[in-house]
Amino acid sequence: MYSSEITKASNFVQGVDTAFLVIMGISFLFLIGLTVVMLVFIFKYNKKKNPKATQIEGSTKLEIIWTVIPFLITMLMFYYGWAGWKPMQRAPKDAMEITAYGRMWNFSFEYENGRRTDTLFLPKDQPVKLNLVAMDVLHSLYIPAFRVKQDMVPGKKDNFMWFEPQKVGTYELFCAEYCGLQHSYMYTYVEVMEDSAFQSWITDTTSVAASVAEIESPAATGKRIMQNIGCFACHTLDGTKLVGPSFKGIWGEEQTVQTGREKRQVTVDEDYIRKSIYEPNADVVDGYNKGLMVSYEGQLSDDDINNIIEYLKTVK
Amino acid sequence: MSEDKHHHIVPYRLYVIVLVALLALTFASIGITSIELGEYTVAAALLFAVIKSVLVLTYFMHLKYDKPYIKLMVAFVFAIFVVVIVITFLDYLYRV
Amino acid sequence: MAEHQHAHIEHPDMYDPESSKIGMWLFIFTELLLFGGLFIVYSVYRYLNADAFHLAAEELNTFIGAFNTVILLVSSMTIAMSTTALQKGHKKVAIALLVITFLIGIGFLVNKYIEWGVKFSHGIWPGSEQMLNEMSQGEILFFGLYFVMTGLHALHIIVGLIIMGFAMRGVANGKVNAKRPSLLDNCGLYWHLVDLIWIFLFPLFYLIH
Amino acid sequence: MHTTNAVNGANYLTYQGKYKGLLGWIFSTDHKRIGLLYLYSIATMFATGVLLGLAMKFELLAPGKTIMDAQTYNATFTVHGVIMIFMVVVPGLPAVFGNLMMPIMIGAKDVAFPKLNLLSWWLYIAGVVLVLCALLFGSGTPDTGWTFYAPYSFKTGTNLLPAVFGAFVLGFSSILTGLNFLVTIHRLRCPGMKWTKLPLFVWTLYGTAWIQLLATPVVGITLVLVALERVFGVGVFDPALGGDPVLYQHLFWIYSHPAVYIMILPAMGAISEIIPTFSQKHIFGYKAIIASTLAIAFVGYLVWGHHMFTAGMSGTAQYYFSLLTFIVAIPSAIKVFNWISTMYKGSINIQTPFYWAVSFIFVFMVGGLSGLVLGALATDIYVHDTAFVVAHFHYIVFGGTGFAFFAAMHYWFPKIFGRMYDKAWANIGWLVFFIGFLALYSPMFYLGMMGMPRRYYDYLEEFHGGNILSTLGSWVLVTGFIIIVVNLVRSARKGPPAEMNPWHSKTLEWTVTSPPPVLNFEKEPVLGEKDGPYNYD
Repeated sequence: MYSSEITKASNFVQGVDTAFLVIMGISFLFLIGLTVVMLVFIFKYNKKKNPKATQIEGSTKLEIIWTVIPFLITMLMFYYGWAGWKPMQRAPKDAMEITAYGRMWNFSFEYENGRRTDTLFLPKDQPVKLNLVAMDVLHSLYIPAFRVKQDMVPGKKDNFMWFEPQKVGTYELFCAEYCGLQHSYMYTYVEVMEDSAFQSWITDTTSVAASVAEIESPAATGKRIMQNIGCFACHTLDGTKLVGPSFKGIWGEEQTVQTGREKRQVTVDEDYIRKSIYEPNADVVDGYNKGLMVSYEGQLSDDDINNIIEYLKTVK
Repeated sequence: MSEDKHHHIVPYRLYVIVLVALLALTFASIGITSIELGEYTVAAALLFAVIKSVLVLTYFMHLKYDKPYIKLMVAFVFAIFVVVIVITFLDYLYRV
Repeated sequence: MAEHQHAHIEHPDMYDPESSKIGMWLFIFTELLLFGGLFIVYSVYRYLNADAFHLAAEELNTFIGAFNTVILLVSSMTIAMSTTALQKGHKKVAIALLVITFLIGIGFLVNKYIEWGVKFSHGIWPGSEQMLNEMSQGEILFFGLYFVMTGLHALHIIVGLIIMGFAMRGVANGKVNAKRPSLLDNCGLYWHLVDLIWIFLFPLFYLIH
Repeated sequence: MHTTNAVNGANYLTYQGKYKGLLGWIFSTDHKRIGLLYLYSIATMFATGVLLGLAMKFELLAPGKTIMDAQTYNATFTVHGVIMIFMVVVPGLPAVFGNLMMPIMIGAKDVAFPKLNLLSWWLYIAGVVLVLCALLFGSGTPDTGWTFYAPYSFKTGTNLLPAVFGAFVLGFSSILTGLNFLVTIHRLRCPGMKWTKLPLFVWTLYGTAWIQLLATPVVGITLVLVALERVFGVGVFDPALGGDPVLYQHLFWIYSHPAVYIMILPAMGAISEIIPTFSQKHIFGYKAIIASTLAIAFVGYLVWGHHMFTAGMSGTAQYYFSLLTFIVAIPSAIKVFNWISTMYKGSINIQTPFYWAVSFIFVFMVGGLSGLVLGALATDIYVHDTAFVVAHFHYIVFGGTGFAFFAAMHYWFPKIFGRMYDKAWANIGWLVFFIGFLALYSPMFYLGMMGMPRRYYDYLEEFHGGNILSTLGSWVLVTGFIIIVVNLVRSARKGPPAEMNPWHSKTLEWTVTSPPPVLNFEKEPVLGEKDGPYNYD
């Protein structure tokens, strides 16, 4: 119930919080009631006060009562749980579609006009359908303020979640399904804006992109691409060892890599970088594990990679 | 526990009859699956397999001569397995 | 394994055929559920990839499958007869029937070996280049399951043969006799279980196409 | 025959069999000795698991790195889970107290297959060793979580195979124990011990054994498939080859949900023994408790999907699983009502086991009621995979099974060792442990409600407060644990000799000497019409 009074941030909040209220309310009632009864019995029928026990073997009537009543109560709880969940199942037809990619260990979002970001920007009061795509292993997209969560399953088609943001603000977005080393760092933010602000943001991008192309150097473009697809979740810029080797001073350096079963020396050049992005498991730097990085073939164009190479040259 | 067990001795002849029945069913299932039945092929093949397994259970595995609670256990285990499959398919059959 | 357990040295008076029979049945239940898990996987993937399974099943040789089914059914009968023989006190007949069963079991394995060998020579084995390059996902799943399920079944045949070996020795030296037939009975039950599983494997892999 | 002479007068702890010393223990087929072997091995694994848990809590004391890096943390919670689930709570009560007490409670000399029983223990040890191999050798400790979810479990570079294989062997050990108990309960009850006179602990073991038998093989084959996937790439769960990771979860939970009932049913059974004994009163609703035990065992087998409400199942399946989950809650509630009613008009003798039993009822209620939040669809979507779930299952598995284990330990201790523990220290240990437990896990409910996902090595500043309290709780809990263990270990050797029936109970194990003789009974017991496990007068 994530400070429900403050962040009634989506159309599902009401239903989910009602279910919480009903279930937890009844639960607390039972917990306190039964605990008190138990304590009273222990106190009242203590050996000192009641040296002789009265033998009672049971009562069919009572058994029936305390089977039927809990049954009715649980059915009530089930109903509220179901009612709050039902609307999550079908997205409205006019929903804005955004594709959400989850990979070890970041999220990225692709809008209908092709714009990609690593923060989820959304217009207020507009139904949004997120098509969920997992690139490598299971992830789970979780926005507490919206009360939504859905696993991203690799290979699963038509996997989606939807919601309608109802309050302007910045909210947290977590990965809730354990996905390896940097799982706890796989989070980002949802930025809900007024519709007008959103419209200018999303249309602005094309012009920004155009001007960026003129003003921005290839290296800066490379860095932006790498940020958006999440390279820095595993590769640092300051020489610290994470999942993959750091990018610091990598250009032109001699590296020992594992190719198949053999170890060999390579120089980090254009070919090596390109190959490492397209076939990450072909040459793995000594001391790092295979299988952790997925191929970006089809996701990054040759131009993108040229820009990335330009950027990597500058990381000293 | 020197409890005298009243082990029923099954005559050889009965086993032969069961085997003949099993073989007949095997060939019948090969026959029926080779004709085009569409969706019913799986059902037909499984039906024959179920009949065969009931024969094996009752005669070869002596269930016919065992005490009722053993029969009950066997039935229960098969039933629960079928239920588990059905429940699993509640997911797969109804996926959008 | 329950069948070895009736001779208790520390607690000598505990031979109880009923106990070992229930024990064996319970063990059979776990075996059924072990294969049950695989049958669940099979049925789900068959449902999701009906066409590919259809196609892949045609690659399998129905004749070998049918042949193996027939000999396994015969072996089930011979081992069942062997228990009858033992109860009637015909020790030699019992042993002869066991030997026949044993040989059929070996025959089944030999067939399986040939069948797998043919597949291997066509470049079909789990994770092989040919499978990954030329087959659809459904076909890969079919053959993956084919190797896992028939392989696990073959493993059970081998275990069954080992138990049968012990049973034969027991009958031969008289420790397993008309009064204490549990080992042979349980060996029979286990062998029938192997048969039972094959009764389902055969149509699922060889017949339905 | 040839052993009876040697054992006259000796109890199971002192008797000298075929082998001497340690060998006389690890090759003993006596169910009581095997029970003790399990007690020692499980206690060792439990202590290891507790240490790992403590390390995890220490790491979460503050955001950022505290004592270990992320890889170590992930490995730590994986190993903590594998040890606690497969080596401690699943075998826990059945293997220890089932072995030690069940045959005596039904008036039998031993279990049906004593050698198989010993084999189970050896398999347990083999499984433990295999899992430990995964930790110590190869390319790093497994970091998949105890659930081994596909496809991460075959992408990770860590040394998963031995761990998976170890879990398989442990499962096999559990199956054989269940098989043994089922046959024992069916065949070896003493004359007059009708099904309707069976102590409830035995009944719960019976239900548990069925689940062990029918559910464990499913996870066994699933783990085999994961192993084959890693070695040969059969493609069964690999999405790149057409496999469906959600199917893995189905198979995994077909076992692992019933496994929760493997853990909790015998715990309920032990509590059902302790409450009547200390109330000196017939258990309330004996048949209702049996019925609820069997209902839990059966329905519990069919609700696994409530672990997968966010996994992408069909809406129909979610609806069904949620509905059935609520239905399985009812028999648990019935048990609680019956326990509390048993205290009504009793003559309650408040001793250490009773403290444990009462606190069990409390934490079990909290765990069970929070389970309702997780069973309902809307609320589960919100708290699934958050700290709330961690709190819930620790309340059930640790609070439930763990508390019941300690209750049983303090209840049967005088019978097992023939000595009595220091009651004052035992009570202090309980109190400290209980407070620590509440402080450790209650904040996690709050953290989960705030939206903190589980299995997080690092967290945002807003979750700091709850984590500090939780870590402090872990220290209190461990203090309590140390007090309890020291007291019990000391008393097992130096405590004053215990009476035959210190709690004035009516079940059969209290009619033999403490510790029990080798063959349990001098003369086979016979239950008369009026006798029964709860017939106090």
